[in-house]
Amino acid sequence: MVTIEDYGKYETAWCPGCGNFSILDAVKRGLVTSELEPHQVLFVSGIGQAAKAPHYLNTNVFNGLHGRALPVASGAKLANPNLKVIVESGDGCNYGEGGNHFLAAIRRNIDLTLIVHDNQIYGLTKGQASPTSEEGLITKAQPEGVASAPFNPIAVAVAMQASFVARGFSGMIDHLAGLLKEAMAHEGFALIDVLQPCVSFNKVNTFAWYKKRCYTLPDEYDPTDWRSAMQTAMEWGDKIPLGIIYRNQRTTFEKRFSVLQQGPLIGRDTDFGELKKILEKFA
Amino acid sequence: MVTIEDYGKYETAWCPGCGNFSILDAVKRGLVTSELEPHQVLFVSGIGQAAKAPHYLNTNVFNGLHGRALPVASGAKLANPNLKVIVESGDGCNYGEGGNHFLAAIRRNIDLTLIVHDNQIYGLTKGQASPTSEEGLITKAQPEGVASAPFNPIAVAVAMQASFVARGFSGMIDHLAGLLKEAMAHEGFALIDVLQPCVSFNKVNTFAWYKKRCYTLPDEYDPTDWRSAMQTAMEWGDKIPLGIIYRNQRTTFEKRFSVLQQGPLIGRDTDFGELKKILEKFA
Amino acid sequence: MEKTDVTLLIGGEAGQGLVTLGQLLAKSLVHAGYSILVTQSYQSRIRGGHNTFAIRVSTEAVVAPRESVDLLIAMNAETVTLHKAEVADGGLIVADEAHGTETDGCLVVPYQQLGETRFANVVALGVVSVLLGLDQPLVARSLDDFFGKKDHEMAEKNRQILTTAFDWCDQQTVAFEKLPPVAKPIQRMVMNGNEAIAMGALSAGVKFCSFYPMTPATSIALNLAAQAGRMGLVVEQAEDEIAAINMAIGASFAGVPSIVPTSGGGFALMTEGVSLAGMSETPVLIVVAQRPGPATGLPTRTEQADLEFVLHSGHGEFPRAIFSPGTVEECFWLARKSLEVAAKFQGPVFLLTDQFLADSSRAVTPFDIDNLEPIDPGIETDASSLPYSRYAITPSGVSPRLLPGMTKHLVVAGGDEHPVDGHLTEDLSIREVMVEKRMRKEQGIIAEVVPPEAQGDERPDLLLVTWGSSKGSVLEAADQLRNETTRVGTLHFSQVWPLVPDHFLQRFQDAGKVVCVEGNAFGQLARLIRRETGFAVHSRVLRYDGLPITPEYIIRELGD
Amino acid sequence: MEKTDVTLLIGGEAGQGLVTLGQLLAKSLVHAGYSILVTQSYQSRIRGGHNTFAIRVSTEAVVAPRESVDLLIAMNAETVTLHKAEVADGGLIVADEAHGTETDGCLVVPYQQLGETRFANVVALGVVSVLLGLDQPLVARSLDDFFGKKDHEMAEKNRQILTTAFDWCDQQTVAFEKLPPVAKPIQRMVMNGNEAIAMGALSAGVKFCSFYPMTPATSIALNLAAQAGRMGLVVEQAEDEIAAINMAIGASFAGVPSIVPTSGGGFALMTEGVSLAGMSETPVLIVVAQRPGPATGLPTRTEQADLEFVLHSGHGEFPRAIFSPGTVEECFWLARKSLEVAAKFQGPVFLLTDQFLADSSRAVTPFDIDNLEPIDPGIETDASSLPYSRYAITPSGVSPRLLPGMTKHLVVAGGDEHPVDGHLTEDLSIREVMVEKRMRKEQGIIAEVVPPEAQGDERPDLLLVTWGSSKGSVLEAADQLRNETTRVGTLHFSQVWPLVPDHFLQRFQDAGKVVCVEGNAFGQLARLIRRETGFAVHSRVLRYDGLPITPEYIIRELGD
Ligand SMILES: Cc1ncc(C[n+]2csc(CCOP(=O)(O)OP(=O)(O)O)c2C)c(N)n1
Ligand SMILES: Cc1ncc(C[n+]2csc(CCOP(=O)(O)OP(=O)(O)O)c2C)c(N)n1
Ligand code: SF4
Ligand code: SF4
Ligand SMILES: [Mg+2]
Ligand SMILES: [Mg+2]
Repeated sequence: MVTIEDYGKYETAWCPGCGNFSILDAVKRGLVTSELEPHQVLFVSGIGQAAKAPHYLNTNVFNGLHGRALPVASGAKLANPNLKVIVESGDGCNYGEGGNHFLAAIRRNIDLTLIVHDNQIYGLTKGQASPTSEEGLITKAQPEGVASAPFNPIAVAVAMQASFVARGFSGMIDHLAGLLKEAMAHEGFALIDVLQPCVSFNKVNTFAWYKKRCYTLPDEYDPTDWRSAMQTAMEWGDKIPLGIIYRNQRTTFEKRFSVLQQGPLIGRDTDFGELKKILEKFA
Repeated sequence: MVTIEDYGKYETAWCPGCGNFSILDAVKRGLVTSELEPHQVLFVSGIGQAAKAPHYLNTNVFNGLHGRALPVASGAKLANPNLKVIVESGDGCNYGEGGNHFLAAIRRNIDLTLIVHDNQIYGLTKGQASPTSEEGLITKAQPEGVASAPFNPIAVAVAMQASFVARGFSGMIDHLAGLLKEAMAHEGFALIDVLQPCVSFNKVNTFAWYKKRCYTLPDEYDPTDWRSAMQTAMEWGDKIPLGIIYRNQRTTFEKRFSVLQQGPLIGRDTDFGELKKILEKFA
Repeated sequence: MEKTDVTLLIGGEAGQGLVTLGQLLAKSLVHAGYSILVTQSYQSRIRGGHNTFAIRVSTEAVVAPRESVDLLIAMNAETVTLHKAEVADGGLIVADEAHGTETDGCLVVPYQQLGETRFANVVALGVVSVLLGLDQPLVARSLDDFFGKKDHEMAEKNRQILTTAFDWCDQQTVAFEKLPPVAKPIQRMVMNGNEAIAMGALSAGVKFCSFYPMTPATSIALNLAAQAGRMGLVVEQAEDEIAAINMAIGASFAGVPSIVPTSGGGFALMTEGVSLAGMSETPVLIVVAQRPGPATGLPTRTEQADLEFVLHSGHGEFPRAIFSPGTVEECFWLARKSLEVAAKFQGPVFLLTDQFLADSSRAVTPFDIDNLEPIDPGIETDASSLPYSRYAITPSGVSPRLLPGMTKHLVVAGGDEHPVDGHLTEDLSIREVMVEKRMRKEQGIIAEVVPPEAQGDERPDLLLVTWGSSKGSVLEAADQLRNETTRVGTLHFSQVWPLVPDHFLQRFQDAGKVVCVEGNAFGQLARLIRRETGFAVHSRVLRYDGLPITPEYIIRELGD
Repeated sequence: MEKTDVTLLIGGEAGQGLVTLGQLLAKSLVHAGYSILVTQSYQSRIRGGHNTFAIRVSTEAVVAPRESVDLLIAMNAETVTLHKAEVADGGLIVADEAHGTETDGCLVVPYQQLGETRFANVVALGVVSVLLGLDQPLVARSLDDFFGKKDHEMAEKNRQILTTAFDWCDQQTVAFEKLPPVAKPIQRMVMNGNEAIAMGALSAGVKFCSFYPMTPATSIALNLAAQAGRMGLVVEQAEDEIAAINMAIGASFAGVPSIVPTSGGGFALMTEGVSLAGMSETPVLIVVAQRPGPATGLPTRTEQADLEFVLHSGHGEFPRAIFSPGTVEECFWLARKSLEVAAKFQGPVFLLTDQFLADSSRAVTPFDIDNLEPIDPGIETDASSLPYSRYAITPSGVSPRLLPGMTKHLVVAGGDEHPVDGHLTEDLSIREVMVEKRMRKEQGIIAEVVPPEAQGDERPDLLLVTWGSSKGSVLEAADQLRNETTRVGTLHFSQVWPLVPDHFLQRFQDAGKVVCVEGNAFGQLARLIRRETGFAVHSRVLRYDGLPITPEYIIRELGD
């Protein structure tokens, strides 16, 4: 049986007090309750403080470029659908540099779990606005305040009918671990946007700020009802809903490729008999 | 007074019967009814069949890279907010290669008019799926059918509370010209997704297919009601709504830059007195 | 003297079916035993404009296109106007009444009378077949192969029209000599550069292709997609080129040989990914099908101007290999070789082709599939020492590769500088060791370089040096120059990086005059040769107007 | 002998305020009339880890960092362990009791006693100031300037702690010689490379900056953003680097000088845009602040390995210029110059810097702002011939530029091949003319090249050649070698493209031994020189471990 210890204990490069620590804990718990062994899992990340998380897990890791975790993960999943592929990275990585891949992953409904550490800031590069930063936030890069409206990943995902859309908070670790387990169990693309205080650079959306606003969706909330999900997705400000906001059962991307129905591409033989026939059409 | 003739008449590289012709006509009409003179306007486009449209207008043109029209247009607008900047390009250009810029432009609410020729296909490269192609559409690049869900630009724009979101159809040219006039008059980012039959490559979403489904939103439809707009945005299939689906009055991006309140950046003097003071802080 | 070498050029608008006509003719000619070489020229539009499909056909092997035209098949009036001047003495124009009756040496075809407008290409097929001396049954078979499976009624209709055209043309007296029959026709395929790359990659065991459509690279992916079901691979059109390269890296990391076809502008978007492949030591084959730039340039024309860009693409330093096939056959073999080198040395490898070669169908001797094997993917099934370290230091610089999820060992890889275990490091002594480990792989790559192919005199008065698709024209130009009693040698680089001076420098030094022939304005190979050897070529023949280099062009430029 | 040249190194964790301490010391030293050079080393994290801030200070001009440390200011125990060995004879370690009491030559500072933990850096400032012989009022003024405006209470508190530290240290007997005072202190600024680039660009009239954050380039944009309101420019953080370059192209097309700061990986994403700038002939300045690659590499360290990438970036062929400042002053002047060249020749121009120079604060003589003008943006106010054609053919290749919307004339530009009017063309004869028009601009760029700066003997036994930020270390190494009676010359390229052999080749040929010193593994400038001149440098000193090249490193490597 897999235990938390199997996923190791590493020194991190994070600031003391950062929300990333709790997310890391919750991820481990999610993996363990999902009964996933380290070698069965592949973590893919981009670049940023959040993106270092997979290095603090004893598992398979591909740590790629800033913003490009989703395509790497998609390629790996298509090559070997037996892998449990989890993408973990920051808000800047996924909604900023990687915005186009975020849209594409939702459209594909490829079976990946996407965990976004959403601290509403670019942490690693020292505090510029991220796509989720609030309008008016003042940083050194935005001395007159952020001029763009914040990106609402939940709203966009629900509008696009992503098959699993959830929000967690690093300060509610049990709840988050539960969400992660559900997300990992979900077949298809699962987004978990995790609110995460950045103690070094985001002095607005602090632990207390989130704590005061976050509430978990009631049991009677029906995440399969798109209309109410869309409404819930727009909630932000005084009250911020946590939980599975929307889910549906779309066919996964991998299922659409007839060749993948025979198992992973890895190690599959090259059929020279077939190739010979193909070449005949050129004759 | 500006007339249609001022915008010229050019030979095109389009296929006979293509929906692009009517869009071009409607654009000219929109420009003329908006009383915009050719030299006041800058058209920016990307690459594709649609993206050639600005070359068939007697106006200022910057024809950039595939997918990158919006950033070029945004830069030009910020440098000279007096220009009326209009982006015209295809569905592949704007929602595929340029997806990230589409999100950013909405968030900025920069005062641009974005006209998307949405033929649900990559025309210029000979008929591969575009982001708006329907699930299951078979092309040479997708011999097992398109496996991704189609991108719904209207739904995403409404979910992001874009300030002007409309849909037109090349087959309803008066209606489209009217929409374009309204979009050009709108202060802020205006999206007009224009359904456009591609007679060469899209044999599914033909003129007849669109004609049968498209209906104009009734007069009593209230585009300022976000909830109903979101519902309307999801309509597709048997009935496809045309018109202004959503609008609101957000501050434009340009207004947020204090320096732009004194007029365009172009030709502005460099204040060496000020620079000297700035350099003093290094002393 | 019998005319054994004929160039025919079909011209018309996009949408008139001239590519179909050209392909059918090409097939028929090859079936009849002739050698052919196709040059396609088209515009960046779907209908209208002016496109051409030229076939050079000969009883002997054809290696290059020719500029003069013996048979001009005009599908519209514009074709006559534009190409009349190219028609050689004794040449013939085949046109409709409406298109060029006034011209001398014209065979006026009553297209309307022989078939409906949409079958004009089949009429032309019949007429041209008669002129060239092709057998009707043979041509009918090509036609059947093409339409047969899809639609029987259509096939029947086509056959009828073909017969009508044959009959009509048989009754004309035309001053155009038929091709002599080929004594012993050998069986050959008709294949273009992109098809050969796709087939070569399939034979090597490629299992993943991600791409974003871009002329002239798209058809590589389309050819793979068409066989994905049968050959067991995934072909995915990505949301953009950045996704394409990163997907391929992901698939390759997970364990399957991957290929990414693109062209200059799309490739530009991939350069960060190239650097990631270099750092993470992930094999990936990137095919760059060149077209004239900068930016969108001339999207449907040809050029050889991305050599330096590809060679230096990606920030930071890491080894790579770049292949540049000169023929359709080389497209096949080098697609295999490049996948092999990528797997063996675990990094990015490039195949540089261009629009000319991509679209140039030729008669190709069938590959000996029975004696081929897929390439060695270079993957271990267990760790040879523990703990398993993805970036173990080795003398060759190549570290044993395991796959994630395929053993109990964990595989950690990425784009940050790393110790052997693949995790993060800020230890600068590790940095030095890792740079050197990666660089050592270059020695292995060098050991496997395909040497440039030398032909002709060993100590020539004139040495023509070239790379990639210009090969054939250089060979033919050399042949012609030899007739004029110059001692001429040629050297063709089908691998342009790494360069191994031992392979060629002596030949340069032994030549009277060294001329580099390239389809670009900077003389990129010439510069690279000087950088690597100090040798400055004496002169350059460059072309950058969007057209392929021809033997005539070379000879003209040398004359200047 | 008095010690007139001291290197002090402050080490500790990120978050301990060691950069503030370093900057305050730097300011104070410069105010006292010393020359300084800062070398910052930090990790890719926000808190913790191990960072250093080194200042070399001297009564004479300092041009390079030094490896040995005279004064080690340890803010934690790790610093002592890691840097003890670097401390020179007669050097001193300043540490807390907890950090290194056992070491000889250590001044143990009772930090706890002198102030709360969060003021430890102010305590250190006081102590070090005393050791160096700085006046208390002078240091207090620097402290005030820093905190004064923000928070009076804080300022007061700081001043108190400073006094306490001064008093305490004054009473210690320490075997460390104070710096001799500077006879006639001249007024200088403290500025680093990125600040100088921002200021130079402002002085040139830059009005638009789009960027995506990336170390070590970000602070260029931050410095511009801080002055955007006062200097009338727009600074926009783009959604990605692709947007950044395309926005800058749009802004420049509309009429304002534009700058895009980035680093290798971000630059990789811009290469398609570079090609667009080349084709559309739009001026744009791209600053590439290098760091060790490939991929993410070592994001906070230094390297000079993107020269070849930048030089060949973008598909297709077009002229460009690349500047590579060697000092903070050159950062300022070359930022101006590069914007000027971009405007004059209408295309992409590059400024290649790196982490070392970006973060290296130095004592800089104030620029003569009163006698500066913004650069000529190269824009006409009316068409000189009609119809106005954006791409009119001219002998220089540069076409008169109008702005859209600023006259009645229409401006049509773009990335497809075009006739003079900027619209689309498929005419291949136009193609040839346009390629040649664009290429002709290179002649104009060449005429304005900044020649490499030669110092030392004209016909030396040893010629050290370098580029960019390694300048100072090469100069100092040369000086030291001269003491050992070798005739040594140096040559520094502050523009690495185009290269004009007339500027330097003779010097190469006149030298006994030519050694190229670069912060990369391939020897990129050396290769480029050989490509352009055939001259193969005799040897190379390369460094690629993430640290800047130092004089000691050069001398060590030359000895090998
Ligand atoms: C192509 C590229 N552009 C920029 C960077 C610099 N960069 C590294 S991390 C980062 C932002 C990180 O923000 P986020 O993803 O929110 O992660 P966080 O640090 O906040 O956890 C940036 C801009 C990069 N590494 N690569
Ligand atoms: C970076 C890059 N990738 C790919 C291409 C090739 N390309 C040109 S147009 C196009 C698709 C056009 O589709 P769309 O935008 O829908 O326009 P349409 O032709 O359908 O009007 C593509 C993929 C390119 N020019 N540049
Ligand atoms: S910078 Fe912010 S997000 Fe990054 S580790 Fe520190 S607190 Fe966490
Ligand atoms: S390919 Fe389609 S979209 Fe393009 S011009 Fe032809 S019909 Fe129109
Ligand atoms: Mg973040
Ligand atoms: Mg389209």
